[in-house]
Amino acid sequence: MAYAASQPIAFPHKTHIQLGVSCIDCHSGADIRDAAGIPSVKKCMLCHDKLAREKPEVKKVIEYANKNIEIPWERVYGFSKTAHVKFRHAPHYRANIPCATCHGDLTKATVAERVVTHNMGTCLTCHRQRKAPEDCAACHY
Amino acid sequence: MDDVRRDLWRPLQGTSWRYLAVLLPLSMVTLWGLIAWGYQLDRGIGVANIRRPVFWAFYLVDFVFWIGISHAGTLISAILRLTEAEWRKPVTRAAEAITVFALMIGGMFPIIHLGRAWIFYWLIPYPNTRLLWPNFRSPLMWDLCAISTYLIGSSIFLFLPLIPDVAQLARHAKGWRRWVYRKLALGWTGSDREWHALERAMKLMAGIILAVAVSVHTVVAWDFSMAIAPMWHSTIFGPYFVVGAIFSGIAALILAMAVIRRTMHLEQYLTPHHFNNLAKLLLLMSLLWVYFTVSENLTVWYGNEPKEMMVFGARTRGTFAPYFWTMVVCNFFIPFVLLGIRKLRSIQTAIISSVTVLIGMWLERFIIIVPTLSRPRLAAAWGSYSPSWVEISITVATFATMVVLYLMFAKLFPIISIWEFKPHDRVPER
Amino acid sequence: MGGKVSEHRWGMAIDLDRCTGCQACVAACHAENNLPVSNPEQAALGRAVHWIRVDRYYEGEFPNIRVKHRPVLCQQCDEAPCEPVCPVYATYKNPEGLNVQVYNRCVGTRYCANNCPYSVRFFNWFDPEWPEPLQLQHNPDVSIRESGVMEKCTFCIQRIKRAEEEGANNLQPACVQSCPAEAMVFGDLNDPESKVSQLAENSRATQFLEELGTKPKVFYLERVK
Amino acid sequence: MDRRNFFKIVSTVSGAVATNACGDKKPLIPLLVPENGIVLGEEQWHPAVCTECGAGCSTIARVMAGERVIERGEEKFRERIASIKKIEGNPLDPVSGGRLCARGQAALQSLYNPDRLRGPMRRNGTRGEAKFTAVSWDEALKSVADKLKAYSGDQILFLTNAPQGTRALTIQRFLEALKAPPARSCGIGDFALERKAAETVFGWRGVPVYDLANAHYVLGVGADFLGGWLSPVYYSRQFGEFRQGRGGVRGHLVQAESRMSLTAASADEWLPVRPGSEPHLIVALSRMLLDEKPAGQLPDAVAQSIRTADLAALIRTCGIEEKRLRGIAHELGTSEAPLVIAGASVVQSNSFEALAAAHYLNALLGARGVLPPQPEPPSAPASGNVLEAMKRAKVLFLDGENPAYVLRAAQSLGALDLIVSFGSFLDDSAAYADVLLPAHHALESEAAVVPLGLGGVAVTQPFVRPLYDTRPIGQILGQLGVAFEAVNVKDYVAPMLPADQTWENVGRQGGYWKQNSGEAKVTAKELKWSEPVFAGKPEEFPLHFQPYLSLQFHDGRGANLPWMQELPDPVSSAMWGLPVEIDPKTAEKLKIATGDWVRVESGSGHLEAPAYVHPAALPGVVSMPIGEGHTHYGRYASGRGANPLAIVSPVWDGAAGEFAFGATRVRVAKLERKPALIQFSPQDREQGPWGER
Repeated sequence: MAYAASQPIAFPHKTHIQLGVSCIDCHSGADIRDAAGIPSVKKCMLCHDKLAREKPEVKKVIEYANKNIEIPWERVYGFSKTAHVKFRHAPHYRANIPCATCHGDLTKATVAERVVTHNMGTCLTCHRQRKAPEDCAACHY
Repeated sequence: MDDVRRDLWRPLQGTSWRYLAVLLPLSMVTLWGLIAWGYQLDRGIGVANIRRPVFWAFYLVDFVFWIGISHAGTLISAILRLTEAEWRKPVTRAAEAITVFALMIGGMFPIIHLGRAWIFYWLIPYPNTRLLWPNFRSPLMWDLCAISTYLIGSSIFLFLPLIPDVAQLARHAKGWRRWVYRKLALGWTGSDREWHALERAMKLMAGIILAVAVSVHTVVAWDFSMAIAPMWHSTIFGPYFVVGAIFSGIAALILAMAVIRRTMHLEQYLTPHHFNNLAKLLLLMSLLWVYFTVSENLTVWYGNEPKEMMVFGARTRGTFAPYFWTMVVCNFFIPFVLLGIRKLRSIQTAIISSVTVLIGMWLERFIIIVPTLSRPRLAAAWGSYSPSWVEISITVATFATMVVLYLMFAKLFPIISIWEFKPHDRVPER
Repeated sequence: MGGKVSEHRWGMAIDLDRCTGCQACVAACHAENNLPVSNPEQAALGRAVHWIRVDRYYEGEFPNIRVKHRPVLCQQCDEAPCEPVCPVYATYKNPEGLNVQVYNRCVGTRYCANNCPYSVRFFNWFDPEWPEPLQLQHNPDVSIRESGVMEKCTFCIQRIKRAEEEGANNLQPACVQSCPAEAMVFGDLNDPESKVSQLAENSRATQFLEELGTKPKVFYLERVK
Repeated sequence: MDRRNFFKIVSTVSGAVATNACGDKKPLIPLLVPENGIVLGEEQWHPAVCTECGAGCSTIARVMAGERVIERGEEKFRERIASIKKIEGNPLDPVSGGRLCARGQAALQSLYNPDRLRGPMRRNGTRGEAKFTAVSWDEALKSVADKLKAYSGDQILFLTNAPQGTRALTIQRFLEALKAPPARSCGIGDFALERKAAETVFGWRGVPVYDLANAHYVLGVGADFLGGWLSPVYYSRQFGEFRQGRGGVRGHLVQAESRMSLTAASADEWLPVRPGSEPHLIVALSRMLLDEKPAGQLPDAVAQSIRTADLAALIRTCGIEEKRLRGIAHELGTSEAPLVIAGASVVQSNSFEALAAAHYLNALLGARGVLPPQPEPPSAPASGNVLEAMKRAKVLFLDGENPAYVLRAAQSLGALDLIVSFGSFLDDSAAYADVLLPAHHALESEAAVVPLGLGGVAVTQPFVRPLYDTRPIGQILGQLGVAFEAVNVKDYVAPMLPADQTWENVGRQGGYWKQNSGEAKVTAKELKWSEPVFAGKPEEFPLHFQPYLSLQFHDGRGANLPWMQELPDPVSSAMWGLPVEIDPKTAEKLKIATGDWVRVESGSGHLEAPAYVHPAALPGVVSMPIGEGHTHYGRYASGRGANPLAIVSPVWDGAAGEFAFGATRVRVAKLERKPALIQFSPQDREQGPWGER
């Protein structure tokens, strides 16, 4: 069973994607920056200020927004500090790696689960296949 | 049961209060060392007083020292075996046991000294899932290979001649000991074929272990001489370290024998004759050692290369001079006088010389490692060093550990090879 | 990306005739690279960390006395003595000629530091401490190194990486960027037109401890006497 | 396996009680919604102004997201805020040219210093005990306003180190409304003498600008322009050009100074002149030149007094061989572009005369490299005898200045009726304050600063939120019950701008700058020089004592920056404490080695510090960098080292009335105590002594 974070809000990626929201609409750094970014509750409220306010999970979002506190999302993916990985989203986006390669097919996911294992083996395998740099300092610095 | 066997088995039976009086305090010291190490792991290697530029100090000194001690055994016993020196017989097991334990202790230091000891296994040469190997160009890798080979080899070398003895013991022992001895005896029956095989194996192992032992200490020496640091980058280090190792090994052996002789009342078996022979060997090694020491230092002094002279100066007349000259006195003058003059040579003087040689050889490793590191090429980076309580604790604890392990071994197995000393009754070939 | 990066061979030239020894480079390095700050006790032991330092030596006796300043940082040697001795490949030469230190791979044997003739390698004896809110100044592009690993000048590899995204027009390590006397120049030694390549050919150009054959990529332009 | 697991295994094996320090799991603290415009991983650069010294360098600050923990009531929150990651020079600013000195870069650590004052406080204990309780702004302001009503005129003293600009003008207006005398500075590192000399000789208001980059042969006298004099970043850049920036011409620098400063260390030749003999050196050189060439633009009266000078006596005073001086005079006289740069890095009783004499020497040489400054408004800081002023005063306002440290004024502070401090830190002087009203940090404020002498203005607008409950200085002053109008940056800058500059543009680029140009015309007609005056009899106090502005700490205000504490001192390589610099001969006589503790005693007091045997120190001259020895200044500076200014006797410059902090005599004795100098590089010779430490 893949690791599934216990999130404060049962956020359904699937629903949002079906409604036509694209990944970088919310994770707005993914194409241009190192960090993809977890959107602020302010971004949630851009839509949910008007839409679907009556749904129980959305109510929780509104509650957080009213308290001016970020939703304490739990990270699903990430590297341990001691791994010293500087993962940069932008070059991967430029290389046309689909988000799903590393994050799984979220059109089917209701909650974010760690579908793909992220370790140096998975990184390296892909880097080798695509002739991307294998230099340690490409990621570790 | 004959007298010899009874005498040699006596230590294995019963535990005297004197034995415990020695064992228990030393175990506490060992425990204290482990606590110190735990503290170091918890807080960071910084609790040791190593610093820039002296990145290696006590732990590496201890490492080289114990690996040196380990040459007591195997090498001496192997040489004596190959040269068929008959007087060796009561000495070999005591020597071989030293080797194994000293190696176990010495082998711990490269781990203790790591900044991140919990990932020491990254040094072990096996390919991980990414097919990343360790770096075989690094002398530390050679070290790892050499020391593990040596540990395995010397364990076998200790174990093989133990088999007939434990088989004997298995017949007489009771309880858990019996079970242990029986397992270790590997079904030894004492047939001629087995004896023959054992003797051939010992000859073979003696040859192999000799080569391994020489190479191990050479490789340890290369940890230093492969580096371009002043006074490390020297071709003499390989043989110099081997000689030093045998030197300190003999000293350790003499001490161990003296202790065993006294505590286990084996005066009959470890006679002044044995001590006399070992003392002569110690004297020979002392002369060899001083020859190498003079060669090392004379060439540097004559060459007068500034960067090397800074280290040479620090050693011989600077900060480290007291240690340097103590080393020379301990390793040369004392053994030379006490053992070189025939009238003075006795068990007592052999013991005294052995103690000074052990101190001197520990200092020798300190003198090789620390002055060089504290005088790097660029004067702006010069520094100094003094140990912390953690380093001292761990160092002291290893000496205690050595004695503890040794005493425990002597409690479990005859410290003198019974069958070699008094051949077993051979079971006639059927 | 893979092929493109190895076109570069980063190098530096330091004009000692310009250098005033003001240590702006030292402070810049601290700010850029999250260098740990020690305390008096640790500093007294010799555990202060300065990836770049200004060596100062007095020459002669008063009144005919001179001071020599030389900023010393990792020389990014082509034949780096630190590299072969590392048992776990935590330090090695990358395709751009940088002598890289991989923190996560380092087990802390400190052999590399012993074998560095320039004494530019530093060790993390403990985890660094940053009393709140000093952590706000941390450069998010650079790792915070933990206890037990070696560290040293990286030629500001994070800036080199950023330049991959943003263009290398203004690519300078922090020390070079800060130098008030403009004594330091950074650039691509593979580009014969680059300023650093030209300075490396200057008649005053030397390499530090050249005789050891380490082939440094830092060139010093000696002070005119 | 990580360290924790490994440790567990080990402790099980050893049976030891685990000192479980690493078992704490980070508590989950809620994250507050960040302000707008903070994007993880995105960087922004904003113009700022450096206020670590008076030079007025424009800088740029790299702003990215950072996280801090704050408490609201009982609850803790994490807060993602825009935080400054790094400060660099503003590449558009010709002063810094995108470069910045060590201290300027470390200004960041004053902003994020863990010891900053969190909000207004009121004294809660005796004076100097440094016990304070937090109060509300209203309460604090009211208490000051109520008391202030009873005082006026001379009874009010305002000490500030604000450089020329909005802050200084705001303070000026406040004081005018209060009918109090203009603000003053403490007199160290404020270049009042340089201003006075330029005004006297040329009629200029402000410090002259030297065109070092275009000079061929430069004689520096007492001006450590690469270390801490005027604008070190500007002159370091110029120095680079001077040395290697012009094809074919390499500038030659001769530096005359009574200690080996950073400038002397970089010079081609160093003239170790005796303390206080700078005027004599300049007059002697002028005399030698006058023998060779016409007087040029030199006023006749001045030429006459030089011609009648006793050359032999002058040469004897400065302690340099005549042959050497003649050589330098000749080279100066024949150089295509000679320049004399004189300053008072260490102020002596006759420093003003040296500065004036240097201006005349430039006139004699026809040097073109002395440029008129951008005229300063008449509010330029006066320092003078601040101790005297403090005796008259009843109310003291402190804005960045630290008289208890610089002037040993703790006693006078104790006698005042009311002390109010606007600084961000509880320093030696603020410890005596009755009310602490912390203003925003410079990096959180808007400001316009006029660079020292150079044309233009550097501008900054707030780009990070104030970290704590602080207020802008203008607002605080405005709430003290005095009606006046605080200066707004836009209003201040707009009138200064030429037609081709717009305010928006200036705000965006961090300022506007113009080249200094013009000619130096001597208007004065008089040259005097006098023998230096020293406090203390030579028999009793045989050594000269020269405190000097340190590279790391300047006048002491940098001592709370951990980076600067750990920056190796350029002279001694000392860290976390500064030594007394003693020459080898004196040290040998007193059996002092580097690291030994010494007691330095003057007629005014004594200090104890480790010694550094300085191979290039003048025999009989003991120097000590200023910076350490704070009684109160946060965790990094408090109680560390000794303050050299604490033993300086009050001697004032004869002509200008400035604090001559280099004019004290001392005696030195070795103390039997464990050596304690922390050095990064203890070795100061390339080939260390054979076998010694």
